Amino acid sequence: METRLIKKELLPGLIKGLAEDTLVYAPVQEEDDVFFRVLEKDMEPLAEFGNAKNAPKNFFFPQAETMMRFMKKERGSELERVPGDFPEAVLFGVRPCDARSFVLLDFVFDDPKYRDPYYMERREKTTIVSLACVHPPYSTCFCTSMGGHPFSSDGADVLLVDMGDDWLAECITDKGEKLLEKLGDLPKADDEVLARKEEMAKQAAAEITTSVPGKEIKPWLDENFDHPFWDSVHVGCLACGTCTYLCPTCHCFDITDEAKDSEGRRIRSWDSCMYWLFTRETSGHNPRPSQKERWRQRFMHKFKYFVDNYDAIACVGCGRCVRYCPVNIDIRKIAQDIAKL
Amino acid sequence: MENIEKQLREEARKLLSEKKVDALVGYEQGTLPYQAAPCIITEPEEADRLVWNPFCSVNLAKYVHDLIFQHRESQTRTKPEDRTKKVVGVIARGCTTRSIVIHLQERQYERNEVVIVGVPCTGYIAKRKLFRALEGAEPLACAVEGDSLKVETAQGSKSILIRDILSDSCLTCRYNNPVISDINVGEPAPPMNPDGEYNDVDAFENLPTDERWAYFTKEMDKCIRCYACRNTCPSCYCKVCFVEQSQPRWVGVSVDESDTQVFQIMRIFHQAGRCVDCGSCVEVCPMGVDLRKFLKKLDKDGFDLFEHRAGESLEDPPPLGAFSTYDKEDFIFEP
Amino acid sequence: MEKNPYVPMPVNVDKIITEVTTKDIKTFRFSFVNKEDEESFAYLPGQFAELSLFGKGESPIGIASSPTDKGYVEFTVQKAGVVTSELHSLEEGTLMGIRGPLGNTWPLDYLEGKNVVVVGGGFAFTTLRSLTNYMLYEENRPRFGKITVVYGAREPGLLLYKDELALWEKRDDIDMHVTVDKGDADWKGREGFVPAVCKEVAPSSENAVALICGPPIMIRFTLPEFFNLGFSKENIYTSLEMRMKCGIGKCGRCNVGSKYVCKDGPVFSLAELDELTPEY
Amino acid sequence: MTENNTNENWEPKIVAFVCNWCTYAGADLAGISRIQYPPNVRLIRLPCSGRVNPFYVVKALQEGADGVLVSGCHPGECHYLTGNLSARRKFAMLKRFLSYIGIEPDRTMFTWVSASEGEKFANVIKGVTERVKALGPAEKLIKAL
Repeated sequence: METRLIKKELLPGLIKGLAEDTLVYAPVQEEDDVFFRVLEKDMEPLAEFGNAKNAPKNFFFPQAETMMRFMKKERGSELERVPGDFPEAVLFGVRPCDARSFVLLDFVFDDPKYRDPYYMERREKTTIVSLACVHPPYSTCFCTSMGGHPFSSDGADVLLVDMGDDWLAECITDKGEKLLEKLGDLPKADDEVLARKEEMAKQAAAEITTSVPGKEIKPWLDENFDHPFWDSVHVGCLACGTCTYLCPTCHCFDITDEAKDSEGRRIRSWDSCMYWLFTRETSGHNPRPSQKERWRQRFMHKFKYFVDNYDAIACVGCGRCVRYCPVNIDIRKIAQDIAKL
Repeated sequence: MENIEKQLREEARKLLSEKKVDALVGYEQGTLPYQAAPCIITEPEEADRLVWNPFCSVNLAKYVHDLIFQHRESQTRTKPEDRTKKVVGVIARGCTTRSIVIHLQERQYERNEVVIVGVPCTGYIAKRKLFRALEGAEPLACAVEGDSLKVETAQGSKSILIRDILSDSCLTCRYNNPVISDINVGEPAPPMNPDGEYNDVDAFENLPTDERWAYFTKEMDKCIRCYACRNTCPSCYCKVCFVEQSQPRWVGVSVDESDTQVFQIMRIFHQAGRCVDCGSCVEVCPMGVDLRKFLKKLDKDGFDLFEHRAGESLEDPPPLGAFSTYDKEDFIFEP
Repeated sequence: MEKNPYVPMPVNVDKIITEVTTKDIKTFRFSFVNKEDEESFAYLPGQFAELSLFGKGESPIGIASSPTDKGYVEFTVQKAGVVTSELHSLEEGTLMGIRGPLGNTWPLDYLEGKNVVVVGGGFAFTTLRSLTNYMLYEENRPRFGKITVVYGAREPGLLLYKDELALWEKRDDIDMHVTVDKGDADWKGREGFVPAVCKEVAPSSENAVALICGPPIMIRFTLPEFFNLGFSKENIYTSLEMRMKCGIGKCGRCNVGSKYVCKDGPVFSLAELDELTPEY
Repeated sequence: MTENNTNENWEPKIVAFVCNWCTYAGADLAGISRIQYPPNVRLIRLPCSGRVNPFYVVKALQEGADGVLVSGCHPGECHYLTGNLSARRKFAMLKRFLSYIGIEPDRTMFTWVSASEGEKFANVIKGVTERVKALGPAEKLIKAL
């Protein structure tokens, strides 16, 4: 594995430079919050921040995207065009938890039987640069409980670690290697730096004090679909989609058509298991009639169904749903409460 | 404040043990130090879960409506003569009681289906303002000390004047004491500053048209269509919202900017004469959209045109549900 | 290039048959515009496809024709939502799209060498019709044992595929029992509810598999009859319906337990359903 | 509805929601009397101005109308007695609100035209068309696919 050093003050400039001829997604400050955005001219990417409010899944799986365009013809309609040919891109400044989310999303979208062409093309053409959390930014972080680590390189092509004066860049994949070559001649990191990094990684993991049961509660979930515990989880839930929209691993979507005059498009847009309409059938029957079933679904999908199918929990412990839930429904507490049952 | 909390718990315990209510909606301590979460209790022993502090923000009238309607729905297959009423108790500050007034005016439920435990209110903390005051530091512990909030962060502790981080809605609140109630707790709270209520709107009205449009579009651009604003709003109780209707489909479900603008225009306009300025929509919005700037305009016009203030009294119906032969019509085009 | 699983294949509406007197169920016969699409649309009974009407959307519908029917594919559709209503207003000769085949099939390998009991109620007979035609096909018929069909509808006018039913009745390699809840003046056939007819017909559970599709109330009362006859949960199959969008196990809405009805279903044995959560 | 926007000979498209009993009859009278008025308006007939959901106005703007007009019976003359009085309140609020968010006030117009006012109907259409023309093509709120 190649390692390089980048002078601290040079990094934002390098990224800005990269953005001149490549599509770069990076965290930027907007009013009170940090968001991943397409880095436009004169925009300064952040290298020091907690985490972005939105999860970076948006770049591979946009909140809304046109899947195809069609034209009305004399007899019916015809497919006109399927968008594709997405540009090469760099996704800079992803926290290790969010980078790991791509590994989980790949299970769904890179399914061997049905590969999702929209997600996969963007995914393959994007180089992901993640930033290790030297000090995990929030008390709501719990990546270590979900199989992650503040220094994890899962899902990343390059991992950057803040070493004080320099960024230590670790190439994880060939894609990452190529990107670093593009950034110019960078010095290699010596063993002392690498040893120091190992030490910092241990330190960072120790700073995460929240412990959330993950696979430990799976046996309980296997047996207790009808447990009265589920009656209490959703109380207070507004049935908004904040948790699912900000979640880096939630991937449910809707497909709808829009037409105007003789043209139209088929779009896919995020949907949420928190919405009553999500499962309602034309007949009026709804398999998940109340917020109780919907909450159970959200939790079960992450902690049981996904584990059954892919042997991984569909949660990376970023804590967004905990921090931004308007009524403070806390997935950590739900897991902890289950562990006590 | 602690005293009020104690009395609240006492009243809640009494209501539940005397079976005067089937459920009681209040706030409990959240898992984060800056959160009080809505909770629903049904047993007297649970009364001690209730809290009352400046983090109690979301308008609880929404839950009253939800509980009563869920109960009604659960009885659709019960014979009419066997159906029961569910009486819901609620911890209600001024804005919450005004929302209940609106529900009652709009015949959503009967007065005897709700027991209002009125609480005087000195305002709640807008989390966005708290974070701004902390300049990005994460609050690890919060404690109210007199008129200040003492916040512990990783960088040390900080004392912030609560007045400086109160929700905008609270700062200019006209009804910080309940307008109707069955039980009252504590002494009436001193008035806030309603005189400045429309300053924001007045200033905005004086901007050039295109600047107003630019601001509107910039704010709506933040919206991610999570519908938290709609779902927390006690006045948004439609069973099927127009954004969810598909035959015909009024608004596209994607994040097309025009669709988002139309969604917000119509949701906001549905609040004409019905918005009590509780600030819940602003407080729950994960993106910080300035919804109040637009909702408050309807409030202002409602008073200006029809001398109506939403939910002020049971006798005064919502302005768009009424009319008068003498209504102003200076907007009518006469060629 | 890899095939985009979301892009429908163009088809022509060749024929529209109004199946029932209430006129809200029609059978649509499509032919593929492109030859290679027809080849890639290799399906087996039990599978479904997304019927795609640009500007309206897609609707998942079970395939009613049998793969032994060459040159076309058929779907029987009830008018209900946005897409199916539009579909019902189409004229022959319209160009539209279909996407599939999707989902699993009736357990054909498992049925091989066994007696097959087909039970259908009302409109839910479509993929069973596909299966029956498939089994009756000359080359396939020897692969299966005795075939018993119990098919019922509320009234004679609501029976689907009446001409075909008459043809089947004439054959001696299939045991047909068509019934209606209540007949009319012209009805000469059997009257009675499907569960009662099943009880009366009493197909042997010996080396037999039952495939049951129908409205929930029919299924509720039919299942006990089959348990009484000695059918085990492993030998009773049904096909689920769910709201679907993508049809390929990604969009999440037909998730039931760890399964996706679109990808892992729609056909499940009762034993498999027991493993799922009851959210369907 | 956007095809002519760049054209020098641009003509505004105006959607008019009119009540069946007064304004529509007024438009009819204008026609029978052969009174000339600009052809820019598309009438949508509704039972009553009270039937006009404010959403219709917004939706018309979203679909690309350069202007929207709502017209019903004069107050006191409603076929349903008070439909237009309810409408008046709604539209008083709506017009102010849409102006407030930055939609030009002249894009949304409200008026009363009775069945006997063929002349007035023509004048209303003239007036509205002129005002919308002065504003130029609508650009706000329009949905592009």
